[in-house]
Amino acid sequence: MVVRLQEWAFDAGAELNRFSANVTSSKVNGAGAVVSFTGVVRDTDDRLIRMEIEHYPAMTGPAIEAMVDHATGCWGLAGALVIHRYGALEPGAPIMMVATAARHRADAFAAAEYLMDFLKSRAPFWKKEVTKQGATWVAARDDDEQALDRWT
Amino acid sequence: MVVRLQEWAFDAGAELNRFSANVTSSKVNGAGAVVSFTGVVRDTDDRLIRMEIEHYPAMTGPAIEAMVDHATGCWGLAGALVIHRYGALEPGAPIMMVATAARHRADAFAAAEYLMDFLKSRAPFWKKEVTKQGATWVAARDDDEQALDRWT
Amino acid sequence: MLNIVYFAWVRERIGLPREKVETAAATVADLVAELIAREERYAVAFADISALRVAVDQELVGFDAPLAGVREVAFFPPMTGG
Amino acid sequence: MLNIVYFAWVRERIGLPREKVETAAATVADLVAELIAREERYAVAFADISALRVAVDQELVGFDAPLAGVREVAFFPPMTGG
Repeated sequence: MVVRLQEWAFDAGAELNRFSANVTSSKVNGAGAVVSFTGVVRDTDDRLIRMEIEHYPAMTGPAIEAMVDHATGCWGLAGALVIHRYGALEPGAPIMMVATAARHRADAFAAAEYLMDFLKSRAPFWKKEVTKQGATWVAARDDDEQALDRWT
Repeated sequence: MVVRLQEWAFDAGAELNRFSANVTSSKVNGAGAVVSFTGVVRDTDDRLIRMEIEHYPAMTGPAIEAMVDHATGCWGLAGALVIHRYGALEPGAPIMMVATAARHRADAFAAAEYLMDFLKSRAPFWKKEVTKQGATWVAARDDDEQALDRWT
Repeated sequence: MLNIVYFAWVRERIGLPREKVETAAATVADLVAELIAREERYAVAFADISALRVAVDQELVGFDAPLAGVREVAFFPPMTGG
Repeated sequence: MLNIVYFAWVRERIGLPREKVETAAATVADLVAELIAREERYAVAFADISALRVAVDQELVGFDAPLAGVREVAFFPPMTGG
């Protein structure tokens, strides 16, 4: 399990390759299925200057590690990776990524979706969009909260 | 939409980065969510010498393009990528990858799972495992066939 | 003339990847019956039809599919891609 | 002494990221009532409790959670990570 919180940018492709090499090289627990999710700062109408992400340092790491622990046990993962940035992010930049590896694809997909649902609504991050018109805190979406129900 | 069938190896991380850059750069249809799946030749007990993948060239491309078309329309994808190898593959090598991009993660995940389910059981590929003990055609799994039911 | 193509263990059992046949078979099932009657290796390959899949002109169909106007029939085991 | 930390627009409305308070509040809700009574900016930040989330010692809890033994209380809007 790797959980990384960082201000600096990361290379999602390089992280995916490193993760895959680690989880598939083990002869004992070789995983055949690797799923990744990458979230990117979106700017659909060319207004966004930057996104700012605030977090709760004392809580963020432990909260994410607990989610990853749960997913690893629940779906028998061969490995899991979470990278999440905070601070100021430029449009088009990766915000975060999740990768999961398992013997079969259904487990890798389910674990990645579980981690995304919980990272969205239960990890202490808050996004603010800074545009030419001003700054706005991104509102939580009702369907993100509802997405959690399928895991209970 | 990109569909590639090839004998040679590919770099999943580099493909993911290229795909992400394309689908997220558009200001009109910028995607915030990118999901990837990579399937790797597994060798859990160190017996596998190589995997051989046979396919039906006249059918493979059109069949996969039809799946990708359907997924793109069904989930409003900003982009989709399928790469699948054939021929002789070494243990640990990527067999294939799928990447999907959408505005929201639920669509990107659903489309990637749909494409994987159909690639597994409806695209004309056949895997043969060559081990020290001989060669065996991989049997289709009942749960792969059942996985298709959720999309009807 | 109808093209028939075989893949995976169907190809191995029959011993060739493709052949052309002259046939008046109305359906895929009729064609299979003709092939089985022809030689032992076909009988072996088509022994359990439930373990096989068929495509006509690169579209998956059932064994009751008509052959009128068809140019290529493919026989193979269930696919194992991905 | 109890540490209170604020995030996102809660922090902006109250005007500080953290503070230490001397309190005998038994629950989070009691603490919120004390803060609201203290100054207008707290009343504004806590006006709609349903729009807020709270963690005690870095664990998400309800507003009825007891404060006995707690070292840090955090108030923030619903999370928007990922």
